Amino acid sequence: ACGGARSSDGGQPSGGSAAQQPSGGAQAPADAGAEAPSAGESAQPASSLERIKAEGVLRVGIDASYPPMEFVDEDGKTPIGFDIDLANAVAEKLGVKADFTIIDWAGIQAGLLGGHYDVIMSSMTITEERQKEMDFVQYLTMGIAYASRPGVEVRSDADLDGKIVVVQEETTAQYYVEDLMADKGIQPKELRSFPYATDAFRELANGRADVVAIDAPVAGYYAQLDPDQYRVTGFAEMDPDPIGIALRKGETELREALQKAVEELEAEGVLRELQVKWFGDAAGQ
Amino acid sequence: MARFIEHTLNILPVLFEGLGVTLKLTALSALFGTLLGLLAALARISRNPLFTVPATLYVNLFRGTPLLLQLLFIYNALPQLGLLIQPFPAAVLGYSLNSGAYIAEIIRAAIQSIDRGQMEAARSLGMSYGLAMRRIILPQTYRRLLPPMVNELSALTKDTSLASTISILELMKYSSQFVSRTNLAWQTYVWTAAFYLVVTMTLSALASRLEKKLEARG
Amino acid sequence: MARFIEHTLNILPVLFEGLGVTLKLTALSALFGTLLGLLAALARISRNPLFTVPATLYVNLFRGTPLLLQLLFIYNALPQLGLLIQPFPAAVLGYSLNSGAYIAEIIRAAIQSIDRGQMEAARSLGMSYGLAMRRIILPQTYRRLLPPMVNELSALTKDTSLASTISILELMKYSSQFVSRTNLAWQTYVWTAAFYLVVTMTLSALASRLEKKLEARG
Amino acid sequence: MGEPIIVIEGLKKSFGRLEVLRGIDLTIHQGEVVVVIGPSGSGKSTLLRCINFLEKPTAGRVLFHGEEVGQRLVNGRLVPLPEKVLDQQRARMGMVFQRFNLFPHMTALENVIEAPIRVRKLPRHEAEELGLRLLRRVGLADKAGQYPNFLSGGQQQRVAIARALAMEPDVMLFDEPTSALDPELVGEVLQVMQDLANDGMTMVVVTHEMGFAREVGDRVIFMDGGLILEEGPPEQIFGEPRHPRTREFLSKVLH
Amino acid sequence: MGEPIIVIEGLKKSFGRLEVLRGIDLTIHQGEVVVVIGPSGSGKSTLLRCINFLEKPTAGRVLFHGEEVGQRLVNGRLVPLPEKVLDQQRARMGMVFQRFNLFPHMTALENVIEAPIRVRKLPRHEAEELGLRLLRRVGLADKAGQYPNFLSGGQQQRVAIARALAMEPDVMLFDEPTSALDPELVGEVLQVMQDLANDGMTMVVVTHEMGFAREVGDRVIFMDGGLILEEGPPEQIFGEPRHPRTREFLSKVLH
Ligand SMILES: Nc1ncnc2c1ncn2[C@@H]1O[C@H](COP(=O)(O)OP(=O)(O)OP(=O)(O)O)[C@@H](O)[C@H]1O
Ligand SMILES: Nc1ncnc2c1ncn2[C@@H]1O[C@H](COP(=O)(O)OP(=O)(O)OP(=O)(O)O)[C@@H](O)[C@H]1O
Ligand SMILES: NC(=O)CC[C@H](N)C(=O)O
Ligand SMILES: [Mg+2]
Ligand SMILES: [Mg+2]
Repeated sequence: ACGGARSSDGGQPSGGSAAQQPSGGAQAPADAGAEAPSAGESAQPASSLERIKAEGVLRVGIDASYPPMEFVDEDGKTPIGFDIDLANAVAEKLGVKADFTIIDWAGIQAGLLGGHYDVIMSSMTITEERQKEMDFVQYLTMGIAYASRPGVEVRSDADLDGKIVVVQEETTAQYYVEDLMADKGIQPKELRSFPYATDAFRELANGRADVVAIDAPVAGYYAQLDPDQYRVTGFAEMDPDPIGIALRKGETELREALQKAVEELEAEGVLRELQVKWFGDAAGQ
Repeated sequence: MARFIEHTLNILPVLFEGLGVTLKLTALSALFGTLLGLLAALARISRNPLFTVPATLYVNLFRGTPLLLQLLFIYNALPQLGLLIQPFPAAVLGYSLNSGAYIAEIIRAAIQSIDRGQMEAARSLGMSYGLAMRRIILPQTYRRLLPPMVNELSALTKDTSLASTISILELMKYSSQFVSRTNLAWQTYVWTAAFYLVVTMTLSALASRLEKKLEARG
Repeated sequence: MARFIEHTLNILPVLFEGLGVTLKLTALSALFGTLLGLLAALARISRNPLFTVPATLYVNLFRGTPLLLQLLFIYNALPQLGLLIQPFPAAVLGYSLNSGAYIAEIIRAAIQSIDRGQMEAARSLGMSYGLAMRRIILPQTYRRLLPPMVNELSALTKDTSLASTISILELMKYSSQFVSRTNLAWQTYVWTAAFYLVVTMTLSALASRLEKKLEARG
Repeated sequence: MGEPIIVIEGLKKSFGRLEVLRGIDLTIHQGEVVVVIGPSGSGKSTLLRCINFLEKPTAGRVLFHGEEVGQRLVNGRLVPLPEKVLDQQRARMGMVFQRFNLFPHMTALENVIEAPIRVRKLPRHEAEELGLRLLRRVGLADKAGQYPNFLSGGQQQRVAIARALAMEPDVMLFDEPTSALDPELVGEVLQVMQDLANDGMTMVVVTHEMGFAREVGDRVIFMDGGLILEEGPPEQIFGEPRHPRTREFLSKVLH
Repeated sequence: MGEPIIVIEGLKKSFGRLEVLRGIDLTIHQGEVVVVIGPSGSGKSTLLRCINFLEKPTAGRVLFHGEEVGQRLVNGRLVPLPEKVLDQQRARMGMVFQRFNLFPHMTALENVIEAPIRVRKLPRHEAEELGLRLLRRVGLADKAGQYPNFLSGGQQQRVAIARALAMEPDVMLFDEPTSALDPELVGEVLQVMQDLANDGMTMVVVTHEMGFAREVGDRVIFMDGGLILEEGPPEQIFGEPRHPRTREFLSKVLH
């Protein structure tokens, strides 16, 4: 129940992004593309899909601190993970290569909107707020899990009360806990946020904090990695959120191409394979 | 324009909250850093290698490596070596050690810039080294210390922008949070810059006023 | 012990790769920063407000705000204002602008530390301001510039540890990625510190050798 | 007495509210050696520095060869001359400073030939010939390749004199050229200055060396409080000073 | 002639390979005024500074009231005395420097009373009484509250003398006390020194003021190259110097 492939009837809110009217991205080419989505407009600059194809590179922004979704190999530098494999597969569908830009999560959206890369494939949850700025192509769903330090049992939202809670900054897990605090009166002893998910788990390991709230696959990864230090003791009381590829608004052609690629990968069972590869048996039922 | 004003009204309270933390962290670190720096400076100019060697190592180590690395070492590596420090104290420790190394060099330079004749005159009157340092040399360094110390204080203020890596919520972190939630990058950054500028410019202004006052004596 | 050696063998190649980026970024930024700094310094000491005002604004703005903010502004806010710069050029721009502001003050201080009599002697021989600056004043600043410029170069080297926030993979980023992957915090940080120390200490050593050479002339 | 080379009329100079020169009139003729004496702070250096416009006069004017130096009175306002003109005027007045102000990064010879090459545009070999000749004249032919910091004060000051002479100036201004020197080194510099005077150089010399003033000076000027209080031939000034301030000053200096 | 106060035996001092003092023997008696003259670099300052151990002698010894100053020869090696002992020895030798070295952050009076209060442990009011008395003695009673930077060089040097006297020393060491002064201000300092000599103070004075040496000195020492080349009463040294170096030096200085 904590992570699953996008299903056609899955938890996508409002069928959202695909139907959304293009409302202007940050870049002039994007704007132009938005107003004239048909590729036939010779007077307009090439759409971003055309540019990607011309360059032969799909530039992908990732926060490489989020195992097993995206992290670095043991050499300390090569990006690996579910999203990396998926991005490579998607790029292949577009007939190009994926090129990864590693950037802090808190700045990942600004980097996309600024035009430093074409898409974000970094387990980004599709939220209403984010949809105001970006379009999405969904490919997974994820819930939020609570990973506790040995001796602490956080089973439910209410159990966060009085605990030192750690999150990665500017993630939906942080927003979720903040909402609990604001709306449900749950009062953690402290809500501590770090740039990287790996920092959050280190807090558990050295006992400086009680619980990490984070996307379930990541919690599961750590629990598997070192069961003595990390245990998944509970889940946020919510429906799994949709996860998607983020792109600038109005790049309709690109969005459609990505959508098509994801659908094909799902149909071919690739998505499923990747889940098994990266989440193991526990994943994606 | 109306939107800009609206954003501003949203941004300012957040930034003010961050500024408070920034100032608190700066002030505490400056305090401990100055004490540490004074000790290290006196140790370095002494002629006893029992003092000079560790002081020199300390100063070179902390001036020779990035602050970010120092913060991460204190926060992430010390627990592995058995020393667990909470975020805010860890930040204060890191910034104090770092600024202490710089302040040590500032104080040392100031002491060494005092004419050798001052120490000689004091010693020739029968004053001991410690007495001469305390009554004659150090008081004369104050005016010379002022500009570099204010620089260091400014540097410290700006450097606290790294504290978010160890989960301290200060001005810069609030600022980047706001950017990530609203996507108002340049507006937020301009306001954030203004906040830092107000602090650093106020420091310089206070310093130059104080300097004039000290100068009045001749 | 065997494990420590094994870790070391794993860490070193990654750190070397990061060091390459760090050095390249430092060198380019130092080059442009020095050019910028020289121009800004000359502008600030001129008596023409058309030069002094913008130069002073530039210096104060970049010395008064955190480097991190400057980098983020260039990377995230400039595109919103219509200027998209690739990460590495953006980093070089940010570091050049930042170090340029500090170097401007270094050069200005050095020029102003040259005895006024030098300029007067040159002018009294009928040399123009520009000729006197170029042939008489600036050459005399070299020796005085050396220590603060080396400091600035060290600072720049260390400051490149922030470049990962704008997606540059340099020494510090490789180091912290290695830590997050292997959890070998202190071992990795110690090696990383050693890398930075080697650079900064080499710089000081070169500088003091060069200084001695310049001093030989008296 | 030769032609007037420098004519100073109603010269005033203030630093902020401090009036340092309060109306100086003085004419210096071709070949004349004018010695300026007076207590510390009386404005001697400022007078000298106004002559070649290192200080900008607040009022009055300085004429050099009949031309105003540095600035010109236009409709009652002082308007600066173009820098080029000023540079040329300065090139024709040599100045020797109390603290020598040699260029420390250049050898003695380089110090001497720098301005001839860059300002007078002499070819390097000509400039070097001139430079060596002048260094010989001040007794330092063997020090041409030496850097200033390896020269004694007296040697440095003699190089400075050679440097000023290398511009072939029409007048030499000396501002206490020996007062930064060890007493034993004073003589060698005074000797060079005396030779220069004997060769007919026009000179304005601020000094505390009363022996030199008496022997070499054609005219002695006594300044105090920004004014010329008394002037006359050395015999008169030293023998029978008229102004009580002159007498007081001389009694202190000639202890 | 009084008792010997300072006895210098075989004193040598090197800076690295530079031998600055090459064997000095000298005895200074109670109430005597010894004037040391000699060219620049001859070691005059170093001799003075070795007496109160501001420089550590390389060989030989300095006895003050029969006690070795600063270090003692033990088994052929020079062993430093405890700092406390040295401080007490220094407290009884006043020193006056060429560049005054007043403490700029203290008023004239504070300069004078600092050491009496901190070192001699005088109660503040007694120290102030003493300080004012000494300032009056050097003619500066009205400048007690003034900071050094607002005093003329001559006034500063007189405060420095008062400061040294405040420790009630047995001997005063002067290192060119007037050579940083404007010529007009030299007289007032020499006057204070002369008064001091008349009051019977034992003094060692390095100076270029030959008038003072002649009038006030009991004995004149001529140094060159780290050695005492000649010594005698001023009449003899100035009237009929025996050593050719002395003659050469005097001829330069008395130009
Ligand atoms: N640049 C300046 N700014 C302010 N005051 C100045 C400046 N230059 C000189 N003065 C003041 O002007 C007065 C006269 O100075 P000047 O140097 O002309 O005197 P002087 O007769 O040459 O004295 P000295 O014998 O000490 O060299 C002094 O009170 C001095 O402090
Ligand atoms: N601390 C030092 N280190 C190295 N050399 C020194 C030091 N102090 C003095 N000397 C050298 O020792 C020599 C004698 O110096 P000293 O100051 O005693 O001479 P002096 O007779 O006082 O000369 P002056 O009349 O110039 O004051 C000089 O060559 C000087 O350069
Ligand atoms: N890579 C991540 O940190 C994703 C975190 C979370 N799914 C979010 O979208 O906020
Ligand atoms: Mg003068
Ligand atoms: Mg001396």
